[in-house]
Formats: sequence, C-alpha cells, structure tokens
Amino acid sequence: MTTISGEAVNHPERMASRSPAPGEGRYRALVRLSRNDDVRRFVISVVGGLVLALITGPEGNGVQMLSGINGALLHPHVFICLAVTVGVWVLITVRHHFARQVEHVSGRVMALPKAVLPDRRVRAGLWLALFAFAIIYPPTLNSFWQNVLVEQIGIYVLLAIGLNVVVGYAGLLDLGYIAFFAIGAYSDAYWTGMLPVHPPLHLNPFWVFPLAILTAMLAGVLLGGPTLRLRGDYLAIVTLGFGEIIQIVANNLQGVTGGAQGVINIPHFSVHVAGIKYHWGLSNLPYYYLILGFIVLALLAYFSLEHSKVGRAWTAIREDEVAAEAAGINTLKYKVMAFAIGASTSGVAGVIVASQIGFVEPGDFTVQLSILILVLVIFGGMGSLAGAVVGAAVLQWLPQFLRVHPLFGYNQLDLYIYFGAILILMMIFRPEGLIPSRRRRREIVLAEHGVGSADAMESGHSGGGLAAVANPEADL
Amino acid sequence: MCFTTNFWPFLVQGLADGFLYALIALGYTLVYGVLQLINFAHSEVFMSGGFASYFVLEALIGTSQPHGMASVGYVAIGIGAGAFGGALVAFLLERVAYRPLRRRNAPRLAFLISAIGGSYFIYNLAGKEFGRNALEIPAPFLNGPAFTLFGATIQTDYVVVAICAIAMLIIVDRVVAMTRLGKGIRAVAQDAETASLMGVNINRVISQTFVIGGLLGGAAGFLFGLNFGVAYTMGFTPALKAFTAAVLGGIGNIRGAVLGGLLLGVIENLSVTCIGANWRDVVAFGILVAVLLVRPTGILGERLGRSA
Amino acid sequence: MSAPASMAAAAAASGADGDALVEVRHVTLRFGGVTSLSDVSFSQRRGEILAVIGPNGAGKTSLFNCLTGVYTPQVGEVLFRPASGTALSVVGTKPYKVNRAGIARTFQTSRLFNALTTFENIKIGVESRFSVGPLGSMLHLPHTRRAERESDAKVVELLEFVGLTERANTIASSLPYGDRRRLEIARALGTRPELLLLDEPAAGTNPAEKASLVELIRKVNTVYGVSVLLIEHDMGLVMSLAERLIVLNFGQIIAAGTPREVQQNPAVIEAYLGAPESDEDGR
Amino acid sequence: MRPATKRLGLPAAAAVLALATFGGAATAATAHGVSAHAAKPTYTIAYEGPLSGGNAQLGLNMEYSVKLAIDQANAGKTFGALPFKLRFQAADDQGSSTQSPTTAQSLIDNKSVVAVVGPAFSGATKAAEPLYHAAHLATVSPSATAPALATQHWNNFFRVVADDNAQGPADAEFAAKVLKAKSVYTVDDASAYAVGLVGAFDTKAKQLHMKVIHQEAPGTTQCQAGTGNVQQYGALSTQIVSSKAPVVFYAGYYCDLALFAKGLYAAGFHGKIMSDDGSLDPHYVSQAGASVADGSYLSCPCTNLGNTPQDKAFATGFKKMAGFPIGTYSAESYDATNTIIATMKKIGAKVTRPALVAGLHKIIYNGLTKTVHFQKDGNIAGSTEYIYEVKGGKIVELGMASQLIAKA
Repeated sequence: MTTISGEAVNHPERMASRSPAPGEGRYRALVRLSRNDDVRRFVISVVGGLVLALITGPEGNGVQMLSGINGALLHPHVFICLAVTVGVWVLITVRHHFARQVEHVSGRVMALPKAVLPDRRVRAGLWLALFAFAIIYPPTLNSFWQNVLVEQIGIYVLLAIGLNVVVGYAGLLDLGYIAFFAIGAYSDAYWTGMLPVHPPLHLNPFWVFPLAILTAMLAGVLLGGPTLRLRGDYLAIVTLGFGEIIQIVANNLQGVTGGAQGVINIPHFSVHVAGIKYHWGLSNLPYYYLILGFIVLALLAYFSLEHSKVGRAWTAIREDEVAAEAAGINTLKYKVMAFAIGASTSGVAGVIVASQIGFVEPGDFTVQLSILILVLVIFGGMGSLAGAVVGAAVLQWLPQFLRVHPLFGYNQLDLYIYFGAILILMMIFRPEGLIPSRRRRREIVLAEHGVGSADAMESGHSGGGLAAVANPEADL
Repeated sequence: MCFTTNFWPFLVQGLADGFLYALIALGYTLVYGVLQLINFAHSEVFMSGGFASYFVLEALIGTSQPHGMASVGYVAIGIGAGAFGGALVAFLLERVAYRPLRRRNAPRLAFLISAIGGSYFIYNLAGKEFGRNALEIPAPFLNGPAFTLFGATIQTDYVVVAICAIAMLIIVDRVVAMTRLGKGIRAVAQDAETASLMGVNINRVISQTFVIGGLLGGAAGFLFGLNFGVAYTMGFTPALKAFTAAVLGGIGNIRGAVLGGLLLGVIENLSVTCIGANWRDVVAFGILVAVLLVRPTGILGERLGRSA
Repeated sequence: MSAPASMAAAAAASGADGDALVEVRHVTLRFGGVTSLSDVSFSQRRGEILAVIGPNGAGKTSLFNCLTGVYTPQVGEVLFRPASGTALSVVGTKPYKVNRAGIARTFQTSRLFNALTTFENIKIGVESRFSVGPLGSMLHLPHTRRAERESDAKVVELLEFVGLTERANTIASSLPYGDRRRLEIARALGTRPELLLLDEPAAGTNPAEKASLVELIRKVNTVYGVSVLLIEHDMGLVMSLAERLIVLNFGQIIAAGTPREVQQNPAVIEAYLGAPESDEDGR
Repeated sequence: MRPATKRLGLPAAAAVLALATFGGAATAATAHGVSAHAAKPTYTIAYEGPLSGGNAQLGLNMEYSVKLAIDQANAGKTFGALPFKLRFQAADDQGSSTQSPTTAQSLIDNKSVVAVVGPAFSGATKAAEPLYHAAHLATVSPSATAPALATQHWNNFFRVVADDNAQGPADAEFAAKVLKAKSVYTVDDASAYAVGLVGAFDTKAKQLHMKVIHQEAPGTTQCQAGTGNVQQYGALSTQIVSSKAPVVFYAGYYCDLALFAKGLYAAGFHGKIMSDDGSLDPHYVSQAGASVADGSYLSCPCTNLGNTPQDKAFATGFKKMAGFPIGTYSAESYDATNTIIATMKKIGAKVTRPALVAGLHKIIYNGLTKTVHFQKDGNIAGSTEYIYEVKGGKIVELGMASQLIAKA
C-alpha cells in the first residue's frame, strides 16, 4: 500500500496514468512518457529508494502486521534513501544526454580490458605489492583483526579461488561447494583420531592435507562424473542437494561423525622435522601465514593452469561445447577436472579451519555458505584470480568492519539481503565482476551480441546449442 | 516389507504432500518450458503467497473460529490472497531479475545467479520485515481427523488441500491446452524464434507464464501455511522437493509435474517408516540424482508443447 | 531392406576399391517421426576429395553429424579405416574420440572460440594431440614445456599454411569472413586428421576468397595428404575440386559418381530442377 | 538518598567511558579500561551469544538480562556500593561455531573485559573456549548444556544451568513414575542439544524398564534459520499413533514442538506430550493453539519466577528495558551476571581475569533460579529440575521434579 502512495507522491505522471484518460491523445502521451527511458529510470530510482529504505530501515516483527514496513517508511531516512537513488538517476541522466555518442556498446568490446589491466609487468608488480603487503601488514593488527584475517578473510579467499576454477574457468554452477569443505574438515578429524571411528594410523594434521585433497577430489569426481553429463542448470540443483545431503549425513551418522554434537579437540598443526619443532597454537598469525602460503600456491598453480592447455580447453568448453568436442577436447574430462580441482581447494580450507578452531559441527556447512562463496566469486569477477582474491577480501572484511562501526542502519542480520542484491545488480550491470578477466569480459560482451555462450550450461557432454543433440529422438 | 504396516496412512499423507509439490512444481515446469531455465527464486514466490494469505486472513479472521460456509469462504479468500501475492512477486521477479538479462542476451549462468540473488534478497527481506519467527495463519476451519478410509485417518486439511489442488491443476491444464494464452505459451515453448516471427509477443507470454506459475505457487504457499505456519525460510525445502518432482515427471511437462509430485510425496512418506524420519530429505535428493542419471527427461518426457 | 533404386545408387557410391578410409553402411537416422537419413551407404578412398551435394534439408549436415559421433543413427554403421587394425566404429563413439581417431570437421556457420586469438584457436586443436595434464601445467614440468614448444611450432606452421600469420594475435570474432573459414580449417588440421569434413566452406565468401579457399583445400589434400569430404552448394567449386560426388535428396543417395556422370543423371536434374528448395535446413 | 559526590562523579565517569569507548574502537592497545585518573576502575562484563541469525530471540532474552544486572549493580541496587564501575558489551556470534572464535577474540582483545556471560550455544562454546581459556577469561554460560564442555579441563568454564545429563534422566523418571508410562516414544530434532538430552533420557528410561522407541526428526526452518522439512511431522505422528505409545518425549525447540503437537493432534494421538527447556516458551502454546498444547508437560532446569519481590522486580525491570517480557534463559543470565559481580565485589577494586576465575570457583551466590555454587569442572552444584504443564493455554509450574516424583 504505502509503496504505491509513496511512489505517487514523488511521481505525479504515474498517478495520472492510473485515472481514466480523458482523451485519446493524452492517454497516448502518457504511454509515450512511460516508454521514455529517462522517465522509466526515474520511476525505477524512486522504487529503488523505497526498497533501500526498507532494507536499511528498522527490523519488523510478526506481532503487528507489516510493522517493519510501516516503521521503515515513516522513518526520516526514507528521504535520505530517496535522495541517494534519485541523485544517482540525475547523474545517469545527465551523463546519458551528454555522452550518448561516446558510450557506444561496440566500443566496449576491445577497448576496456586493455584499459583495465594495461601491461603484464604492471600486473606482476601489483601482485608482488599485494603479496608484500599481505606479509608485512598483519603483524601490526590486534588479535581480533588477525583472527578476522584468518577465519573470515583468508579461508574465504582460498575458497573463492577454488570456486573460481569451477564457476569462472569451466562455467559450471556449483551450489554445494561447502560440502567439500566439510569433507576436508571431517577428513582432518578422522585422520587425527577424533571421530568415533578410528583411522588405521593417527596423523599430524599436516599429513592430512594430501589425504583431504585426494578425498575431496574423489568426492568431486564421483559427484561430477555422472552429473556433469547433464545440462548445466541440473548440475546446480544436484550440487545443492549434495550439499544438503552431506550436512544431513554428518548429522545423522552419530557413530561415524559424532553427529550433531560435533567433533572437539582436533589437534593443531605441528612440525617435527629435522630438529625443527614448531607448534601452531591459539595465536592467529601462524595460521595466517599458513593460509597465505596455500593461497599463493593456489594462485600460482591456477594461473599456470589458466594459461595452459587445460585453461584453453575450459575456455573452449565455455564458449562452444560442440566445437570443443570437434577439436578433440574431452569436454566431460575437463569439466570433471575443474570440479575436482575446486573441490580439493575447498578440502584444504576445511582442514585448516578444523585444525585451527579444533571443533567441527555439521551445522557449520550450510547452503548459505556455498552461496556466500559464490557471491564472493561473482563480485570479484568470474574467471579472474585477482577478482576472487579482492572480491573475497573486500566482501568478507566489510561485514566485520561494519560490525565494529555500524553505518547507515547496517545490521548483521541483513547481510544476505545485500548479498542477494549484489548478485542481481552484478548480473544486470557488471556481469564480468569487479576485476574482470580479459577472456571472460570478451565472452560476455560477445555473447550479448549473439556470439558464443560464455558458460558451459547449454547441455551435456556430446553437444551444445542443438537441443536434439544428446537424444536424436527428442526433437528436430 | 517395511511399509505394509502403515501403508494407507502413509499413502494418504504422501498424496497430501504430493499435491502441494505438484502445485509448486508447475511453476518450475511452465517457466522451464518457455525459458529453458530453472527459476531458482520460485521458492520465494511460494513463501510470498504464504505471507500474503497470512496478512489477509489475520485481518479478516483474527481470533474468531469460523465454521460452515464461512470456512469455505475463508479458504477461497486465502487461496486468492496467496495466489495474488505469489503472482505479484513472480511478475516483479521476472521484470527485475530476468528481463534485463534477456534483453542483453546474457549467458544462462547469469540467469541462474540472478535468480539465486533474487531468492536470497526476497527471503531475507521477508525475514526482516515480517519477523524471524513462524507465524500461524488463523485457521479458517478446525483441523482434525475427518473420516477413516482403509484404516487411514483422513484429516480435514488433506481434503481441503486435495480439492483445491485438483481444481487448480485441472484449470491450468485446460488453460494451457485450450486458451489463446495457452497457445502462446506452447508456441514459445516449442520454438520461441518462430513464435515471435508469427507475431507472438514473447515478453508478454513469458510474463504471463511467470504469473501463472506465481498464482499456483502462491496458492500452494497458503495451503502449506495452513498446516505448518508461514516463515521466511519456508520456501527452500518444499521448492527443492517440487523441483525434484518436476524433474521426476519430466520437466516442462504439466502432467509430468503432477505425477512427479504425487509420486515423490508418497515415496518420501514411505521412507519415514522404512529408513527413518531423519533420512527423508536424503531420499528425496537421492531420487533427484537417480532420475537425472537414469532418465534425465523424466517419466513422461520433457516437452511442454506436446504435453497438453 | 531397401528400395532397389537406392541399392543401385549405393553400389555406385561405394564403388571404391579396398583402400577405403571411411565406409558408411546403411545408415538411417530419425528424429521423432521424421527420417533424416535413410539407408545411406558409401565409402571414400584414402586421399580422395569427395563432395556431398543436394538441396537444402536433404540431410547433408545430418550425415556429417553421424560421421563425427554427434548423432547416433538408429540403423547402420560408420567404419573409419575399415581395413586397418585400428578400425573405429563411429556410431556411438563420442565426438572427441572420433576426432582423435582422425576425423576433423568444420561447421556450416563457423564455430570459432570467439574470445580467443587466432593463435589460441589453432593451438586448442593442435594440443588436443598432446598429453598434458593439469599437474604438469601447474608445476611447469619439462615434459609440459616441451609439449608447449612443439605445439607452438605446429601452430606457427599452420598459420603460415593457411595464410593467417599476420592475424595470429587477432581475436577470432573480429576476423573477416574468409579468414574465419581458414582459421576453422587450420584448427581442424591441427588435430592431425586423416579425413577432413568441410561443411559449406565457401558459403558467404566473395569470389576472390572462394578462389583462394579452393586453393587451400587442394593444398590440404596434396601437402598434408588429408582426404576431404565436402558439402557445398557452389557447383563450380565442387566441379573443380571433387573427384567424386554423392547426391542426397530427402535423406537418400540418388546418384553417385564423377562430376560429369552426376551432371547428366536424370534423377539429379529432377531433384534440382523439379523440386524447389525447401525452407527447412538440414541439421 | 543520592549523595552529591555521586552526581559530580557521573560526568567524569561518562568522560572516561567515552574515552575508553573511543580508544577501544580505534586501537585495542590503548583500551585499558582501567583508567588511572578515575577514582574507580571500570571493568566490562561481556555477553556472547546469537544476536542475529535464526536464534536471535533467544540471544536477546539473555542480552537484556545481563545489561539489566549491570545497570542495577552500577546503580548500587543489588550489591550496594561497589569499588568499581561496570560496563556492558554485547558480542554477536550468530550461534555459529565458525563465527564464535572471531567474536571471542574481539572480547579477549578488549583488556577491560574481565568476564563473559556466554557463549550461549554449546557448539559456539566448544569452538571459542580454547581462546578464552588461554586468555584466563572466565565464561559463565546461562544456556550451554552439552556435557562434554565440563570435561575439557577448561578451568575458566562455568555454567549456571544443569547439563543434559541432569535434565534427561529427571524427565524419564517423571514419565515413568508420575505419568506411569510403560513405553515412550522419543524424538529429537537432530540438534547437538537435543541428541545429548534424548540420549540421557533413553538410558534412564531403559533402566526404569520402559520400552523406548527413538526417532530423529531434523529441526526445521521455523526456530532456526535452517532449511529443515516442516512436513515431516505428519508421517511421524502416524507412526507414533500406530505404535500406541502413551507418552511422546520431544527434545528440541518450541517451534518444532508446535508443529509436531499439531500433527499428533490431527493424527488422533491421545497420550501425553513431554518436552524440554527448549520448548518452554509461550510461543509453543500460541503456535500450536491452546487446544492442542493443553496437557503437555515441559521440563526445565530453571524455575519460573515466583512471587518473591526480587523475582517481580527482575521481571518488571526486564520488561521496561527490553520492551518484551522475560523469556527462556533470561533469569539464568541475570544470575550468571550477578554471580560474576558478587565475585568481583569480593575481590575488590583490583579485579584481574585470573583472580576472577579463581574467585568464581569459590563463590556461593543466592540467585533467582538457584543458589549458584560451581563444582570443580564448572558445572553447577546440586541442580534442580522443574516440571511445567500447559493448562488452559498457560504454562504453569508444577514444582520440582524430584518432589513430584517422590509424591507419586
């Protein structure tokens, strides 16, 4: 109710259009007005402002009907929100009218990627600077921020880099990514002897890494092998189900996993090699450097991969599966490979978390976490390593920062409203992400012009754009 | 056999669940038919229907306890409110999260991601506005054992769900088969390009399809909420099950969705006696995976264009 | 099993000697109720340039899809290198395996990897022959580096061969039409085929481009010793290139033989002149 | 009654407080809450629990109690004049074990924090307690009931509620002796809390020669922001009715119990429903409906507030501050906070974290719910179990479980 009246106040033309038109001519004028881009954008900006007011407004409850909405819309900050969105509208309109000639779509295709990342040397320099910063800066932080750096940022950067291989490189949507994280964590608990079922030999968590990588990879192959033959959107649903199944199984098999009460006392990492003894205890920095090591390893490895036969095969599959197969690429193998590589990265993160916190429970592995990691990858830029790192770091740092310094009605509870909005807005306005990869960017712009597909969603192993390919009986 | 002891009660229970799955599954199937796209946010369409009916019935019924013809009226109002709420959200969703991408000829992955974003946006916003606790829809009728059939207690609620669901399913089947609207939907489902060359307004047909799916999903939200209350998280599991049902019957196929829904409901309930309540969801997802592997086109096969 | 007329045509089509590279036996392909190919049989000799002609919707592209494993015909067999010890039955084999066995193809509307450069497009084809695993790539193992060097050399060779050296770093989507056709041929050649299937290679090219394409295809045949199976509408091109022709109409072979023989075949004349071209395009 | 000095002291204290807040926000290094310039040192008692996420309401029940206790102590209402000022800090862990260590670290970093009320949930406690232990920071949980918590040799861990091993057996005995049931159908919601509770219940019930059938029915979307299946209770109820068990014991939370009870009612169940402290919430009755909920027994190692002046003062004070009435674990949180303050008062003006841990091991404090006295492992000594019944749409306390069992 309030939404409509609020809109009407700010938009008299719209109000008039609802009343019966007195004359044909006037009605047509209104229709024409509603088709005008500027007017349409203005309406969108007003509605957007109201939605923004709702999101940032007070929390409602079920006791009084629509109390949240009432409260939010009567709040003075509605006007601030409206001012913000209408301000954006003004900017866009002004820019639109003055720079119409410059802003030409075809110009985007080749020009922008070069402008964003000018030179290989500059990029290498940026990476080195980032790396140096990542080494020098954390010791100056207090232990809370160090902990954030480990548990909220480091781990998620690693996870995002891994998911980037699946979503960004191979163009597959994996919504059960956190399941492999769980497999890593439970592998750690198993091989260190903390589960009700005992391993043949007890291992230091360090030795669990290769085992967890193998286990997660195997799980990835077992799940991916059959499902990756199917259309891409089925894969999304199957992985979503798989994520749920892993959680339920971990919860139900009390005799194996410790059930809902979780596993406690998983040992920390320690090294006893050639006279060197080191024990990772409770302080955060040693874990941070361990994670940083893994992140750097993963970055180097996946960078090489991207620019190798495997990476080119992934690009080919993303663009045109039929042509890729015709060029001798075993598309299924490469998809499974991407899936397994992503899974193993997630498994590594699981081991680190389990050994750092020392406790694992099934409730940690929710679908929401899989979505969170997807948001990080999309925000940063699909297929872009820099994007995955920066996207994850920014989006994971921001909520923690806002927790300490709440700004503009921010409430921890609303995090996923913002994340949802980010996904939609990124897809509409900047599908290539914050720091796009060159290939991806090209593909997306080309796909918009009807060339190529920019993902591997079209169909199963044996063919692409043709609906009838997998099954000649289906259709002509 | 483990399920012989309580076969009839579980069958009835399963059919009651199955009708709800079928209603939701139709939303997936119709949209899939015209767009070849899984509408991930359909769970939130369902949830919105539940809340819409809650607010309307809360205002109308309050704490009173209606019976007789008043009950029938309130059920009709609840369905109407739910359907309206669902349709509205489905319509907006299509306009905001899908159409801009379609206009840009975005890759499929973008649609899925945008839909997931829409789903998270809507359901967390609902949690914020309507509270995090489950809300009880004021009962339009007193639920309880209505009569006994083969030793199975049939609850009033089941009867209401079954009657409403069957009526809606028949209407939709006929609408798609016989009306101009249905013809448009079928044409787009069969070949969007040709349809547009023949003068079908594709955008309008897609909008209409979302609205029809929203009407059914929203009504299902009300019928579901009658028994289980409405909460902002209510959509996730039933929608995932309904999707499974749609795939089981053959996605894109209206009658397949109904068959799949009923089948899934029954199998799921029988699995409670056979395996245990805590494995129920695993069984459902297991079926999904198995169907996709063995017969990805489902029991009745895919095509929306041919089914009706 | 089959009508006598098509039997006769089939006999003519497979009138090759024992040195067959590919042998198609009684292939029938149906989609729902529509028969796309019906009892098609022919064979191609090693080193031969063979052309498939026929009106639109005759089933030419369907035939190509059966030859590359994209479609699985309901009836019949497709044998590659039937006489040798490494004979491959194409029916039911996945497209990438067919490619690796030595059958490469191009598409009717060229399907390049548009976001990649000319160089990378060819390289994808070339390196599908090298066994490079993810571990090797991640660790930069000597074996991987050697494979990279070798495939790079091969790409350079192919670039030169098709005349795209200047365009090596151009994004495929911005190549002119004729160059796209060349690039597709180079990518297919990179997979080291024995048989190259070209689906309307000259469609949409101007006369100058067409002439140089004819030249290129002939060079592919002579320099690399690759047999070529060609779909083409341009009769001039077919006549100048092909040693033998197969004519398809409504999914059946109605004639086969040398260009001259086919040109005089009354069934062919009727198919081209009697029946106007239908709108439907073969898949 | 208020002395003038106190009035003068207020702005000064506020200034110090503001300074400390600013410092705390900027860098932790300067955030030594104990200011040398102030007459009285300032210490912070923190609360860790879910303030967002699906369990936020439970967290709020506790948060306001802690805040209230601190305000009252500062005003001199509960402990008279104190040699220090107290400050409150809330820290949100969303009830999650992955968020909990980060949350704990933020409290440990704040050097003015001398004790923590919480963490609220067992899983979060398991994940965060190693950090608290290393920092010698005392934690007094009002609600974490997992038995394993007391066996980890964390000498800084305390709780003012009985663990699952105390509650489950008392419930089983009540079912056997008061309800005189020969068999019982137990259902848990697959949560850590319920699985532990139902395990203890089953063991005791079998000792009492009851026939036990156990099912696990995963919790739903409705209490926690999970994605469970709300439809499952129909099939489950059918099974229970056909098993002819006279008593159903449900371990879990009120939202699920409400759905479950409705399912049982619709399936024609005529036995008794029993449940635990997670279900002891007025929402159970409002969601299930009075006609369905009536006759259910609920147990809790906590007492409904009686009619003593202290109880009433707490309830009204809470309502005034929070805007909603006291709920599950409100009184326990109030007791936990007051126990900490009482210990601090004993120590005097110079409170250190280790000294407070040592002090808590010795304290005996007479709280609203019980006399708080910790055993060596941090568990409460001599816990008592109370039984409640839903009568006419209201939850009524029947009395101590031990007394009811003895009477029967």
